[in-house]
Amino acid sequence: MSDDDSVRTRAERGPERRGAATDNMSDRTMDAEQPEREPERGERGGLVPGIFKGLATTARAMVTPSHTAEYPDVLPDLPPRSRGTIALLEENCTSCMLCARECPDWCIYIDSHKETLPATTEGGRERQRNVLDRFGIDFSLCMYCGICIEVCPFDALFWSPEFEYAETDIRDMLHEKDRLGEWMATVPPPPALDPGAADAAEVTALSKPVRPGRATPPAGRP
Amino acid sequence: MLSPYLVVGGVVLVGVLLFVAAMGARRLIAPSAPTPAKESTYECGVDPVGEGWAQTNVRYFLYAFLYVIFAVDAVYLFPWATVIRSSDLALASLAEVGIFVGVLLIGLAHAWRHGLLRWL
Amino acid sequence: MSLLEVVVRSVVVLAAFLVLPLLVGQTEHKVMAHMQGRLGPMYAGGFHGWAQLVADGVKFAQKEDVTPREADRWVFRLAPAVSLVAYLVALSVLPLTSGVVGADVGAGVLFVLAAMAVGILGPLMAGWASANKYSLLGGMRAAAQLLSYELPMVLAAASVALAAGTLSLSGIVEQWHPLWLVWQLPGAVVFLVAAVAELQRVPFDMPMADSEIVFGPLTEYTGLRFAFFLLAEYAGIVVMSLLFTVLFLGGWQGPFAAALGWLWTLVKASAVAFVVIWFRVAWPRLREDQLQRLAWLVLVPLGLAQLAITGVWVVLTT
Amino acid sequence: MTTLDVLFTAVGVIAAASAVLSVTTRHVVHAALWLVVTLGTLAGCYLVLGAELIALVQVLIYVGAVVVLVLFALMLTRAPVGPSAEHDTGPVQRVAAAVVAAGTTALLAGVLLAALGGRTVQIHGGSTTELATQLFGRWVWPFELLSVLLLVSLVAALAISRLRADPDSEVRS
Repeated sequence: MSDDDSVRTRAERGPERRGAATDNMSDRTMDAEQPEREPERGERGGLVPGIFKGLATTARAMVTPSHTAEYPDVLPDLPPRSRGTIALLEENCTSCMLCARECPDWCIYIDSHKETLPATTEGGRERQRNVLDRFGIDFSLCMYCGICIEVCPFDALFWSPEFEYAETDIRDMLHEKDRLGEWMATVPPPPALDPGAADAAEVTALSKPVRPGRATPPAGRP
Repeated sequence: MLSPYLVVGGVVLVGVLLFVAAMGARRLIAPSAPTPAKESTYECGVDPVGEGWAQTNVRYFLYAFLYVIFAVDAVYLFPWATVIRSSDLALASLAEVGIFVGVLLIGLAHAWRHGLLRWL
Repeated sequence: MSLLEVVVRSVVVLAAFLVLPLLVGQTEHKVMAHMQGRLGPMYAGGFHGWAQLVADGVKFAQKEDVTPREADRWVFRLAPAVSLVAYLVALSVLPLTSGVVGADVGAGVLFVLAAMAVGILGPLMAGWASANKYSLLGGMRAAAQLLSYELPMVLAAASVALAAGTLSLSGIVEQWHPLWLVWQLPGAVVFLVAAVAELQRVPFDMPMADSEIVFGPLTEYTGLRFAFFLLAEYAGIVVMSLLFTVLFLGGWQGPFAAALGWLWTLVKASAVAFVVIWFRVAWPRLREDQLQRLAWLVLVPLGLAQLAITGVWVVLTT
Repeated sequence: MTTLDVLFTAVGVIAAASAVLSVTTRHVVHAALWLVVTLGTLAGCYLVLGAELIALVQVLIYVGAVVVLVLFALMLTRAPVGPSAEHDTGPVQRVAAAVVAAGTTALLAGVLLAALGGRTVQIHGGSTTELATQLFGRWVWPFELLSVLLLVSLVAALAISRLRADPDSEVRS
């Protein structure tokens, strides 16, 4: 029934719609014959006020103090998570190459060699560790995605808000670990936790009551 | 009457001298390293197509023509300004110019009525 | 008039021609910037970038001046001079105050209009000689626009001359009365609109429309020649502002006109120049067809109506 | 020779020279530009003779309007940069033109010399006010007829341009 109804309505509306369409078309042809007349009549209500509105807006903007930051004289007040450059904390780096592999631009260059450490206790096993020889980021390729910082498992890479490292030659944009290390000084301390946020994992672990015997991880731990 | 025009002549001369001197200075200061690419016609970075001539709307010509007609009309208004206050010509000249301009207005109305002031 | 006087007058006019456009240009830099919530130039010269345009001029002079291979060399090279000299000559007859004028030409109104009419040739020559499609289109647009708007301007100026009963610019100022602000108002509006169009500035900058035809007739120009076209544009603002002041705002008339007349002229002209700059910031560009309609169907009839009012008024009151 | 004579001669020589250049150049647009120089210097001639209004009108109308019209017409109908051979005239026409020009010059010079001889004519009536008085007082009919003439030419020009424009607009709509 309802289907039938709707069909009938559509059928009834058909010619009407077609009529409307032809009306539109005849309107359009009229427009083509007198292309300027139609919009002008519409504008007449708003043209003169519009003209003065434009003048008033610009005049108001002129007497409003501008927000321009005069950069070289006045340093910008950057938000804490600004992506200026990438700093390297060399001590934390284990040359695991995760950052270099994840980098979409392949702009991180890492060279390292293995070093054998003598056993610390008598009869102990000798240990090997990676020594970082080179850590370079080519900032002419870097797109500041921050994936390297995200994937670093040892917190060796940080965002620094420092941005004044422009060079006149693109080849000078490849910065090595000493330069990357210098930028560590500009890395801001991590932002304070929100009030009411869960404590950091380390703090939670430390504040747990010490239980004798083997510690079993609680079931519902996130 | 002619002495102010001597100054006008002087000003033209000084202007030409300014241009010549500036071009001389440019010759001394500015570099000149012509290359074929630099001297080619600018077409938004693409190699020029055809020659440097574009089909333009003939309407432009129409407006120039309208202007010539009306400019001839308008220059008569200037001598009129000097006699409109004279006692014997005031009314007469007003009527004369009224007719003169009125006849030309017919032309403008004609152009408008036939839609010739529309841009196609 | 001795030769020395002619030389001194010419040089003074030239000095004014080189200084006033720079002032207008700098004002435009700053006014436009503040209207857009910016600061504009702040460094050149130290104080609020006052020497920015001087620095620009030095830069332009050091740039290579390229003449395209296809161009008509002589016409291409002379076009900026035609634009420049036309406005220079127009400036020379505009009075600053009573008796202070480069050349006190008898029919000053007609002279200024004639000088600016010659200036039309500049863009047209540049547009054709560049042998560039954008340039030719821009040159055509420029010439058609300048011609169409010359007419309302001539009509409005003729109306003022009629009201004053003289063709001399100084004479017009002396005849001026504050009442003119009322009964010459339509003419003043017509003149101002036509003047902005003559200057090819927003909202009438179709010949230069950078989003449509690159830079119109100036597309192929570089270095000092390009700078001269720009100088001509700003000199044009100076000329139009002074002319508007003299014709419609009473030039040097005002309190203490005897001592401060020159200041009054400059203040009024600066106000007009400010308005021209203001228009540029506030309004978008018109369409090419709207441009010609505005000229022929609004401004010309308005100008003729003003002429009729003036004529009848003058005949009735004398 | 007075200063005015010198000025008149100088301006006249420039006018004549640019006129010759304008008919001899092979560049179409250059010819129009030389015409600008000719008409402008002619205005200078009028000025030296004391007819200020005529001189200014000459610049305003001829340089500012008529030559621009000519340039428009040239540029719309394909004016190449550089000399154009197809617009050139043959030797016969050139000779004929030279003969006609020389004949006109001789006729004018003869008439003027015969009429005025060596007499100096005092110029009067050049001032704008006098000219206006004459125009609006004595020459009313030619003045009014001029408006009709202008109207006729305007209507005719519009009719010619409509021949091209109308079919176009019909196609579009």
